[in-house]
Amino acid sequence: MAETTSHDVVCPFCGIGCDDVTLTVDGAAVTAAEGTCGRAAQLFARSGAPAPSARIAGRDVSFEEAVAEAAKRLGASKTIAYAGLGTDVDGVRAVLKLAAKTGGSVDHYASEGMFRNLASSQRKGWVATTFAEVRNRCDLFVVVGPDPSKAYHRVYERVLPATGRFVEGPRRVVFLGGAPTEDAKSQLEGLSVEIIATPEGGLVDALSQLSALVAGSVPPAAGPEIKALAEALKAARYGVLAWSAASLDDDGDLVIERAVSVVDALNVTTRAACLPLSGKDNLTGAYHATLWNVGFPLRVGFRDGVSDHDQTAYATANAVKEADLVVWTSAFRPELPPASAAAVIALSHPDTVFDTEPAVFIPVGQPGLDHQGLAFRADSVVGLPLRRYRDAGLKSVADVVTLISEARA
Amino acid sequence: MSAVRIINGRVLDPANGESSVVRDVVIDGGRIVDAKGFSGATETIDARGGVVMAGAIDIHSHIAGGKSNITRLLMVEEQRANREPKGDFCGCGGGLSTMTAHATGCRYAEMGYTAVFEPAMVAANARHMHAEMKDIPFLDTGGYVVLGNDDFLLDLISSGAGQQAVNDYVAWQLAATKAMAVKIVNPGGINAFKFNQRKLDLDEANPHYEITPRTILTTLIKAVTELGLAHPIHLHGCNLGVPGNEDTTLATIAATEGLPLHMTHVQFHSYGTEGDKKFSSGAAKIAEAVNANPNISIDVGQVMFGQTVTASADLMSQHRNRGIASPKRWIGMDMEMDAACGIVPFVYKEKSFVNALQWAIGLELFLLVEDPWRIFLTTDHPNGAPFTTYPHLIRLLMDKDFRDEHFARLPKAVRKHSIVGELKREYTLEEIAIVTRAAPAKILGFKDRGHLGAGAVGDVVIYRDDPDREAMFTKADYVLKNGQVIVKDGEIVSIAYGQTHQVAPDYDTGIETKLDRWFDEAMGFKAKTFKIADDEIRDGQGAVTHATTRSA
Amino acid sequence: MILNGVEIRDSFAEAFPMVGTRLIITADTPKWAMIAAKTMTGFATSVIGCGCEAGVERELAPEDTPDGRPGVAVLIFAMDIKGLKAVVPLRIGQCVLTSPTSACYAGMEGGDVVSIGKALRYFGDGWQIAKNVDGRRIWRVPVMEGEFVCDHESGTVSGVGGGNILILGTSRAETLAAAEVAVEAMEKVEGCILPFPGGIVRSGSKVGSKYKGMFASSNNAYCPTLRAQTETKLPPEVASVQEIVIDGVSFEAVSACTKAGIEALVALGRDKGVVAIDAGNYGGNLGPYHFKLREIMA
Amino acid sequence: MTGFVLTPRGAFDARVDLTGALPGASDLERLSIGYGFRRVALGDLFSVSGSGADRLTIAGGSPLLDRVAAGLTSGELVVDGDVGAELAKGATGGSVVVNGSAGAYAASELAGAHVTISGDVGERLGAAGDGARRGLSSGTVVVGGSAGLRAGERQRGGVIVVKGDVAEGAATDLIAGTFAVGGALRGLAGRGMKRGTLLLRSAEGLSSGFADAGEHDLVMLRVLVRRSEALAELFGEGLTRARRFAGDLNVAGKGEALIVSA
Repeated sequence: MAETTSHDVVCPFCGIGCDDVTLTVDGAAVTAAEGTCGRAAQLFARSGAPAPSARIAGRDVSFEEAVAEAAKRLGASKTIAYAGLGTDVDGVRAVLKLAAKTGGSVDHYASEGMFRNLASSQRKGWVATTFAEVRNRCDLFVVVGPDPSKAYHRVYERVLPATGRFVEGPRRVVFLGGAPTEDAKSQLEGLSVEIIATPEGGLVDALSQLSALVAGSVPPAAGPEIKALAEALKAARYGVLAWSAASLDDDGDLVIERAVSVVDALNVTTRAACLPLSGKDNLTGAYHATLWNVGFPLRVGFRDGVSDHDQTAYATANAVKEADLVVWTSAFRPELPPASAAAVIALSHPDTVFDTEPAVFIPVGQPGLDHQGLAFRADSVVGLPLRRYRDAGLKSVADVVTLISEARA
Repeated sequence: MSAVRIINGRVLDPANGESSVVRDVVIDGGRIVDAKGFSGATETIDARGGVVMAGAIDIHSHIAGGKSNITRLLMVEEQRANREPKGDFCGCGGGLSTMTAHATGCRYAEMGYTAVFEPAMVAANARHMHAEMKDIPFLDTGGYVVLGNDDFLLDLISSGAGQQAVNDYVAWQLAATKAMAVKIVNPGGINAFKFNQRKLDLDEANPHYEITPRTILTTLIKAVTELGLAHPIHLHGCNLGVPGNEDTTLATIAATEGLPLHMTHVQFHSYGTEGDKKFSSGAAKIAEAVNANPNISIDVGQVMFGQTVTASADLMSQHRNRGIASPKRWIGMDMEMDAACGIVPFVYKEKSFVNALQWAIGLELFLLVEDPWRIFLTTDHPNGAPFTTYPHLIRLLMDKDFRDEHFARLPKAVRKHSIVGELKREYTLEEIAIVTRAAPAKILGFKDRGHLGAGAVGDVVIYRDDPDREAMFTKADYVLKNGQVIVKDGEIVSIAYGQTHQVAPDYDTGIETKLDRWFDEAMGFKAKTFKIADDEIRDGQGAVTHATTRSA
Repeated sequence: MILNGVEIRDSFAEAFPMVGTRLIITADTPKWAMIAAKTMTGFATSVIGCGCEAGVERELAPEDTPDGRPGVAVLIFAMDIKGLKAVVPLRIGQCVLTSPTSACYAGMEGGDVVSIGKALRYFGDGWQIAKNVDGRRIWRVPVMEGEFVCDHESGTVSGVGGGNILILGTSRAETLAAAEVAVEAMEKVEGCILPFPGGIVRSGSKVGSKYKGMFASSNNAYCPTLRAQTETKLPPEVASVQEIVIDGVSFEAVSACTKAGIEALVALGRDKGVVAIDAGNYGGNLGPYHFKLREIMA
Repeated sequence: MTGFVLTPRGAFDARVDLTGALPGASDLERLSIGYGFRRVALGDLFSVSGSGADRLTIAGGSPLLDRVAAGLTSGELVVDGDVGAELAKGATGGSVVVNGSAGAYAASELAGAHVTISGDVGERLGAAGDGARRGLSSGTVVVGGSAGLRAGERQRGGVIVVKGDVAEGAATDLIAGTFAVGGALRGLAGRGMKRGTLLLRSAEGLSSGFADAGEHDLVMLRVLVRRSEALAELFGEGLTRARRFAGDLNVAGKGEALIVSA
């Protein structure tokens, strides 16, 4: 088969949704061109070796046998944890449908950060914004906590080009309680970049002070830098507080809640918004599809066909403790299922190297490479169309799950 | 699919001038055929004592998209309290004002609705909305793309690019988002709020673009008229919910200069400032203007008492309303140089002067607008109330005693300020068939929906002719979707999926060069990524593209 | 009926419904509890001119108060709940909040409620603190001395106002002395207060006046100096009359208090100058509560 | 009257959701309860004996028993042994006694009941659950042992008493109410406190947003120990003085931590 090169390919991995990837496909082999961020290039790249066979307990079997075994195990299990969920929207829909039939919990493996966001957004709400708004309006961009570009490589390039349509003068970027990486610094060249350090574990307090200051109080411990930042935010035309919830620590929910209240207070007199980033491997799509199909934002449990939501009990980390079967889906990358005593059915990336061989392994295709599909960008609003660029004989998660579901009867 | 013959029913088909004619209705191959000439139906449904109507169509109900998901997120208590029980056709959803896709389809179908349109499809979120609509069973759907606050358009208008360029852009957006019509929400106001403007009246200039809502509105009215869209501009006007907005609404009607305009949830735009509370009904004035201007159609956005959640692209208004959120939480979002959204949970209280008067204003509009072909039965689901209150609303319109009984419960001050008690009109069954079927089909340009003539799709409903009209319209005896029985005795009995309706008027591809540059520079991604491909709608199956004057 | 030479007239006291509440005022010392209590029940002899009738009900030992400090129970009555709601926070605010070391608690539950901290907390200017314990809410209002603590609100009771006895005596000195003895006995009855100065009202009045706007006026039938000019209720040997007015939380309480007073007077007897015991009424048409002296003593 | 007694038929091999198993519930044996991801009749897991509507005893607890006494409105529920998550969540009345330990979210969103747990509790005692703005709002919970992370998070009223130690983040974002600790705090206590009172033995472990306001004789303390048996038991009936710390000043909070010396 001749080598084909596709341009403007949409990258589905981190959630920033870059759509300028160039892919060269030769048979099953894939190379992503220079210019794509390193992480994406690595994740897109495929050796061209044929896809591995499906396996039962490490033994190569036919696809049909593996599907039948998976169906059999589903029937024999009491407590199933559907985990991973690294798949496109159709894959998520299929998993939800199956879980409704078998019973079990459903969660995305990278949802921890998202639930830190929900601690504020679900409880009190927030004013948020999207990439294009930031790109054109934001005159003061405050990075809360660790530099998000560690997870979202090209975030500044995407949302903070040197000029913005409605921004007068140079944009200011302030890192509060974190510092830009070297790569981030180069993306931010030409912008005014400041760092406000906070003591170890002091981010919550710093944001508390900031929140009190913008709302008109003067906390005694607030230092001059925080006071100046409060004044700058009040004077900004469109201030944005951004964070990567997954890279915050266990107090991340408190950090976020305070950042949200800073924005809330600012919007009384000027405009401001949050840019909460969380969205690796279509986490955002899994969240959306679960909401519109089930009514809850992930971490749902199905019991006799009726769904329920519990952010603690149905979190993967807790669910696997109780489960006798884990159904793991990871189509974007060779992510490993969580260690547990439960048997594992792995619908996984073909390159996955397991620590512990799963009971059933079925290799699946990657959305946006092996099949088309829908993923969501990390700012929640924009859907990313993922296309098919090769045929390596790999089925989508949706197809495999549907077949397993049909085989149950 | 086998043919079905419905016998002995009283057929109510205002589109074809049939009111209460006892005749057979035959559906074959998913479409209605001439009953007289057809033989060989394998299934017969005896509709004796029943009324046969076309499937109902809701032209304005927020059933899908990012803002619907935010309502679900914010109303987790409601979700927990309303779980779909296990059943053969269970999608395990739930909710009431925040129904899941599955529950939305079920609840609409049980009432005899077979087509529902999402009136606020923010272009940036269109792909999400379509994915979600795919999961709504039973219903034909479609979205109205929200324009009029998008920076590209405002730039186009303010830079004097001309009507033709606007027309091309509108056509491009309709095609790119697979939309059925164009919606404007608070023209220019959502955009102005991003520049920290808190209020924008019809003739007030946007702080950045220096163009007024009037200019935006008239330019887009011209665009859809010249593109030949069946559905006129679907307008959520300026100053939603602001006392005194009746003047803005009247000025907006005058601004159309005779061109067609659909004004949505007009109840929220019919407020005066009389009385001690500086809040009064403007319904009489608005109805008079609607009666006098045949180019205007409205839907009401009736308010019903109880918990709901308000979801709107109008962040300017919703930010204003955040203080009255109940439960106390709300979400706002600026979206992609395109629009915004604001979600505010709310409880309409019978004892509240303002809420009770809102209820009365809605009914006044229903009863004072004379032409049933130009008024539509909506609660602006979920903003005024969940759509499941429609049967109650129908009874309020059809049954004066029932209406008076409810009116009597309102606070005295409200009764003093409303003429609902004096209005004698009772809607006839035929008028209900018009406002829920024939007229919606007409305003959307459907030739094969909303009626029971030969060639129409086989979306047919049989209601038991119950003098309690609320009971009658709550659960249909039979609902057929494309000839398939989906509801029997008010219960779902089989699953079917509808189609997605869209228009695709032709445009000068020159606009694409501009848009490519706009996306690369302003949006930071590619126009071709933004555009939704045909195969993304219902997996490439089930899209219907309607003809326009300037068709592709 | 004649007991120990004292005539118990066939008369009755005619009383009216009033709404009342009990408050418990505590302080670091009994002295300051009593000062606060006396001050807050001062100028509260008659609803006609004071808006309420109030008085000290009894002193409380530390173990009987909500904070374990010495305390005083007071009762306050008004003609209706609206009147009581107006007067209670006003009096606490002016006289208890201001009084050193004081605290103020609800002395009864049930019925309609009157505000204590609910109204007074605003003195705290945002620094006030509510504490809910055991289903009850107290307020802490910062003051220069420390904190003023009070309950959120107090319950009320439908009480009886205007119970009374008239003591007809042989001389001014003997009649007053007898009245003082009666007061001492009556003060021991729980649930009652005697709102007038020292429990005694020498200007017991009749309803109405020849002057417009006067609600009460000289009770000429009992005024010894007028016996030649007006119809009199006084036998020739009576030279002076004192009245004791009783407000109580119930008919029974007022009845018991009346009885205690009469018994004390009867014990003194004709020898100590007590000629007769009478009661004030308006013919039975105005007030629903009738305290028939002979029935009480029967 | 002894009330109903539920005796486990054997060990549980999945989480049991006891929602609805309350004193006064009719036909307990046939009550549908969650068992793992199935529903079963309560009678499948427990034998039911005794009678009487006012009291229900679970004779044999387990950390797998979730939502015990959740939503209780009246009557008494006693557990001999441990319970799992969400003990007495949202209960508005009645009393709950656990002779053992409880899991996460014990007394979460409690709104009037009295809960006593003799052992330890997991994280977020009396806290707000998913999506809820407010934690325990009225009623009392007394923990004999120690409490896990973020005890009293978003507490809105009522009284929480922990006789033992409390893990990090106690009283986080506490809105109002009284939270007493007999043992030690493990740090970051009272962060984001808006109002409310912490009654502590030591200021060690308070978050940095608290400032010393000096020693005071507070009449309020006398009232607290007289109105709350639990507080009297912990601090003695003679309580009159405390050192007051105000906080969390970083959020312009008006809460306080009162340090009661032993």
